[in-house]
Amino acid sequence: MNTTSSRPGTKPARYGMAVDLDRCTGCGACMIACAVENNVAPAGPDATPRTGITWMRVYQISNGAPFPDSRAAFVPILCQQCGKDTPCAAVCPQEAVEVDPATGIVDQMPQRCLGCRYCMTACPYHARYFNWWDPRWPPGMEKTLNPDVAPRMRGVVEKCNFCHGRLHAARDRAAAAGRRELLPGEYVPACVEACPAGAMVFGDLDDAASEVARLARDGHSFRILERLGTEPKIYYRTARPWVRQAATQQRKETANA
Amino acid sequence: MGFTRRDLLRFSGGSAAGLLLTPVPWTLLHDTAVLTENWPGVPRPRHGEIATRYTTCTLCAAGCGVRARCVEGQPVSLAGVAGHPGSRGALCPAGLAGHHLTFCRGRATEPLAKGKPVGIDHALASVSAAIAECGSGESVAILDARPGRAASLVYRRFLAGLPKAVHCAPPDAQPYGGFGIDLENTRAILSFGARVLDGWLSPGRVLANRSCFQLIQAEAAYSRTASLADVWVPLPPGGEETFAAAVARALQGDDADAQAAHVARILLHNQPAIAIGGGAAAARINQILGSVGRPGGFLPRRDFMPATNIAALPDHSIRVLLIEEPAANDSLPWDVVARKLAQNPMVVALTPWLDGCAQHADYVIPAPVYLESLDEAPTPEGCTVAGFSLSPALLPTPPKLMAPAEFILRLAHDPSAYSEILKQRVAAIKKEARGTIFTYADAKSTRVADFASADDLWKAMLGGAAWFDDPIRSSRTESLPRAGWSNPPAVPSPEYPLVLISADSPPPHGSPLMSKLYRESGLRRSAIAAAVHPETGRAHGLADGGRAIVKIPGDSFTAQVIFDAAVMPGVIQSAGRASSPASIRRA
Amino acid sequence: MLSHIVFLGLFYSVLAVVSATVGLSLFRAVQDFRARRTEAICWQATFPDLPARGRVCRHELTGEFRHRTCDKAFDCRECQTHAALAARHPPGPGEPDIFGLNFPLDRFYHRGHAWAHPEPDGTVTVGLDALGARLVADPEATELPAVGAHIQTNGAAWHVRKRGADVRVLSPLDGEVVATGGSQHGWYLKVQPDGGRFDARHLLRGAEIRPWIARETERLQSALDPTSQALTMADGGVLMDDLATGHPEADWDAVCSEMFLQP
Amino acid sequence: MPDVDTQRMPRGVRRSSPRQFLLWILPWCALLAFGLYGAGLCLVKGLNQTNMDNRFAFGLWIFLDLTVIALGAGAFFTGFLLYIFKKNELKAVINSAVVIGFICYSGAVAALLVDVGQPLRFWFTFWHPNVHSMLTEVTFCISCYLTVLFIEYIPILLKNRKMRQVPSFLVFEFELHKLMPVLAGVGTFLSFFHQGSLGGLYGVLRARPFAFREGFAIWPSTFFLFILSAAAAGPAFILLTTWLVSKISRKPLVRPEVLPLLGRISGILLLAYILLKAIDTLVWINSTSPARGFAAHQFYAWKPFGAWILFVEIVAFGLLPALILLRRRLRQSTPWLVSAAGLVCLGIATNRFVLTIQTLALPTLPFDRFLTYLPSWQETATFLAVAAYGVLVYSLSFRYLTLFPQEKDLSC
Repeated sequence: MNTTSSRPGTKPARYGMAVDLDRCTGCGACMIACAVENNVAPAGPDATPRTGITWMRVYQISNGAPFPDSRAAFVPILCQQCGKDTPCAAVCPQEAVEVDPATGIVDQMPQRCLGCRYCMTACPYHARYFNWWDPRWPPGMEKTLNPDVAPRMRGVVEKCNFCHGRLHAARDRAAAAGRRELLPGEYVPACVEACPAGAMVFGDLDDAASEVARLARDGHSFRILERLGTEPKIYYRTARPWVRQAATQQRKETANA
Repeated sequence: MGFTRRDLLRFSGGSAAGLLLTPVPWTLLHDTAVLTENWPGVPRPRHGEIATRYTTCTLCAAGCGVRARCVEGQPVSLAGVAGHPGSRGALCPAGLAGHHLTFCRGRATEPLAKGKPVGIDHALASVSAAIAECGSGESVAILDARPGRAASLVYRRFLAGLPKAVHCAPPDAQPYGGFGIDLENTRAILSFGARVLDGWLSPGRVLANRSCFQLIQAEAAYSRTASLADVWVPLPPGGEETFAAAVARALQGDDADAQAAHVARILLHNQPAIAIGGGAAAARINQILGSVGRPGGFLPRRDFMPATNIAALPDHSIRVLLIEEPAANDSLPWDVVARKLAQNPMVVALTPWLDGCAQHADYVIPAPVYLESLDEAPTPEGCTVAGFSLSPALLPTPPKLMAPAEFILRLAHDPSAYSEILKQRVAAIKKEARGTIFTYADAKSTRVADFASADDLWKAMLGGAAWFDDPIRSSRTESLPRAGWSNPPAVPSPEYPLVLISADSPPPHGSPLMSKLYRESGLRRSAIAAAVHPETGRAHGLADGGRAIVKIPGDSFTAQVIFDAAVMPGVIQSAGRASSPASIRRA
Repeated sequence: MLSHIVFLGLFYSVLAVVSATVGLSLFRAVQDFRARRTEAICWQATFPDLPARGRVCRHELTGEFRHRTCDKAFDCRECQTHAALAARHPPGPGEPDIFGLNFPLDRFYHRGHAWAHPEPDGTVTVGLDALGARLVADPEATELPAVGAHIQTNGAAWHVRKRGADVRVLSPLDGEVVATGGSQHGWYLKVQPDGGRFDARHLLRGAEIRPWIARETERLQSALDPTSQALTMADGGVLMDDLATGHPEADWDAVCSEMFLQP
Repeated sequence: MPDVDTQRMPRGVRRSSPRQFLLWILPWCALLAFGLYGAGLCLVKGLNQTNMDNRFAFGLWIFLDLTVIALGAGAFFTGFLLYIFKKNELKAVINSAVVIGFICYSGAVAALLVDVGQPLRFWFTFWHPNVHSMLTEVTFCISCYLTVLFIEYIPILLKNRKMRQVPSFLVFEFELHKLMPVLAGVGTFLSFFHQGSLGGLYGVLRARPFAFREGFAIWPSTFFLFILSAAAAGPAFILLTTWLVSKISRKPLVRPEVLPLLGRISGILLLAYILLKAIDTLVWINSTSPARGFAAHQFYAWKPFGAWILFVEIVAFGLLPALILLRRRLRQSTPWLVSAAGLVCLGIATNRFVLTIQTLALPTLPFDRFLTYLPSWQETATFLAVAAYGVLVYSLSFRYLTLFPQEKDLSC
């Protein structure tokens, strides 16, 4: 059942992330690092904001006040790695989605995906993306593909997996060094590494000593759509009340697109 | 007896049943599975020897250290260099995607004369001829994208040999002249439209200190910085001077309007404080705050190589202009440049791109992009000490491409290669024996003096290293340059009832991946998006999301209208455009 | 894991049931072939498709029931009801002339308009009754079984083709064809009944014939002209010798399918 | 000269002339061809041909599948009543019901094959199924039931005038027919399951508060509601089609008492369904949805899907037709009967629409927007192709097979 990632010998962990919304300036470095790391193809000319693939996507939110009192904040949304009744894993008809008990990472297996997109309807964070097109790179640019990650074919679903390739690499390094467990910071997803504001912290939520666990406990921390009860593992943190409100409370207004 | 339909039925039925017993259907299934797994057209990433190499980013003036992960020599991902004193281990989005530039469309691949391919020698010849023909009162100018480099020295040396020549820089280059900003100790920043949180100085350094300073953003545009600043002072377009004066009065205890007073209070309570951007306005306030030459303020450094602000040149004075393509997010307002050109001028663009200044050029000399050739990064913008680092090439230089410095050397009939010039620069550093070398690979700092020879230093720097000078205690008293250029305030008129102002820079020229991500996430509005306050929009008969035609004196463009209640009424916010009066109507 | 077993078990057993059903019916079909039950089964399968009016019980004709639809596919040999009624009051003698049609009383009549006449030599002569003969008078083609062929009650005895209508005449008995005649002889087949004896319980005789023919003429009438409801012949109108030429407008295929119990 | 066409039609029934028939099917063939072209584009070029996207991951096709399968439920439910409950009056429509069922299911399956991103992997679900997924249940049941329907279709096919001349066919038909109750039973079982799991499909989306429902065991309430609603819609749809066909072919097909009977069955089930649906909705508004941090009224705050849609679904297209169908007098009058049946079908369609489309249109992230989606022409064409396919198969079946045994009796 379990994928290769849960090997005997490696100490189980529950990887999670803490994002400081007060530090994020919405520069988008995380998105680019993510796409570079995971071999996301540049979209074709007719791709739209809703058909493109952005495992990591930064949303701009506003306090809704008009000029001159407007304020903005940026919320990076990636797969929230739900830990309980993971919505997407439950619905996949052919076990193309697996929650790795050794890491808590929700993994998508494109080579088994049928492309029914049921998981996408199940995901409340819209963190799953479908390959509407054949992946195409400008001539020569496929040379820049990351060898640790296989590009996905058309017609399958994909999403953030906390840079699985990096986890494997880190494990191999640790094994080579004869260690059973990874050192803190030895395994970090590309987005966290790339954030120039240091707004993202990654680590083992079960390790009480870890920075991420500390931030998760922080009074300013919250999770998005927490009440759905799916135990997401991405924590957001802000000292600005309006940001927290905008990110957690359903809007009342009836206006729409 | 003949072969009846019934026999046919029997036969087909039988064979169908029989087929199921053969392995055929099962192999077929298996093969389809295999097919879908190696879907035709999906490239396989190259596997091979993986190496880490180091270089320095030259895409902007920040000069961040770069760690490149290479497969068989080909960079597959870039990252910052931990502990880098200038960049604090950070890279901006453009820097992260720098290794894609090579594959971008719209590159200049061979010398062009009026759009037609020509040999490089022919280009050289005709440029020299044009220079020779320069009449009296007409000058030859090189627009140096980033003065203070070894390349700049090459330019100066070449220009020195000419009767009338000028080494100039884009209007917003060298905003702080020979000063750096002691950001680490600054407690408050009053910014007149500087993109403090959006690419100012080196992002890593700014964001690392963000929690330590109060940010007051004074500008008309609801820019990213404005939207995130601690205080946003929405000035009417061109209102910097007035507001600065008010703040100045408030700082000196005279009465001023509430907003200015509030800002002044913040500045006074969060010392040391500085003001940036906004030309004279900022300079005045800095003077009052005494922020020049003290910790937490502007600190002078060595190696300042002043270049003339092109905006300051007399009009119609340039006969031959050689332009070095400025970095993606520095704007080169062409109208400012055009004003300076004499009749039938010759404009030579030394650029990797066809869509930048090449559009206005008679000759295009294709330049390699970042990572394609050995390059240099001068003192990072706003750094309090002089600095220098090499940007070793990680990719082969494509044929027919020529670094701007190389071209000027050829033009000057100077046999030495650009690399030698760089080597001399390094040698000079070794000779002066000041400062430290930060080597990227081991994140160690070594005194320059401790290097055995200039060659060792050269080797070290080729392997990825940055030199930083020692701080100086100077008694330089000259005040700050009037940073940037404040073009005349755009005043609305009956014909142009609105004001077009630039918000953030548009998605930078570069990686197709980056442009895709920005487009899809809507993080950066494209240059053709025009944001207006809903009321303003309705008043001009616009519809949210609709298309509109924006007219400005002497130009017009179609834009996609975005209603944004955060935008100041009466203005049109569009990315990367010079401020100007404008009118808008539904397309 | 358990859920796997339950779920897959459930659905693969469903598949098993389905395929078993199909397999079983195929198997049975083959069995029927072996046992030469084909003809009988064809009739069994055909009978329910006959219009209700074509399936009335002979005892409804004679008025013993107001309404009764035959549930034995006209094989009264297996019908207790018939046995009982026939025992109580066997049909009296009728008269041969019915609406000017001749129905000799020494013959037994099948609902499909074939008659059977036992000969002294133990064989049985089979022919078309007066009504049937008029329906397919001088046919385009007649296809008789080869001598030695075996025919079954309610199976096809022989085929006649008339004005585009393919008619198969139902056999009144089981037996082996010993000689073949044709319309010109007045009889079609001579049959050696199985087991030597001729069982005529399922055939109409004597007084049963008249009400039956009365009903048949009604059906014929409605088949010839679905619009009219008038029963012109029941009250003594005489049928012409060749109905087909007499009713050029009628859909002869439909008429024959109605009268020869051929859906 | 007897023409080949009539030689293939059932005896004793009148059908339109070949010319007329040709004129009737030609447009449908054209539509089918056009639709197949659209579907082909989606298969060859990929789903970028549709207007679906990462946010509207399901679109027109899923709506089509759910609706069509609900309407096709008549096949199983009629069979169920006929073979298991021995409601012999339904013999009059069972053939037609089977054909309709077959059309609906095969059409739905075809649409699904176009809908998935990697159609070549359709069999993966059988290879490594995730038995906890409702979609797995659906896939298994539907594929099984389609087989059953096909087998149920065979006898009707073999009873064709030409076919039946082959004795072996007739014998097989006869033997198969004897076992039909078994198949009906299996079919019923399967149908109950997949109709249910189609409901479960959305009911289990715990992270989509608009669709999520509490339930019993592994099944959310929508599971049971779908079974009931499908059982109610099936007969209504058969009623509708039968009436339509006899209108188009201008002849009585079933005895006058049959349609009201269908209506009555539908009415009873519908009433039961509506009551349960109302209860379910109340529970959802007052407990399920708030418990997950969503006040139900928010869902209806987004135009155009106001609370009116709830009213339309439950009252106008639910309660109303149910009451009509339950009143004998109204049932006896064809206009009432037919329009009520029409309303029932509309109600089912609305219900499926709300579940499939509205669920996806509504935002879940607090800072997200309401989404709109319009199918592309390729999607619509594929949709129409299924419809055209249905009409064609039914027309041919009606012309050459005996779909309404009583027709012959009634024709004289």
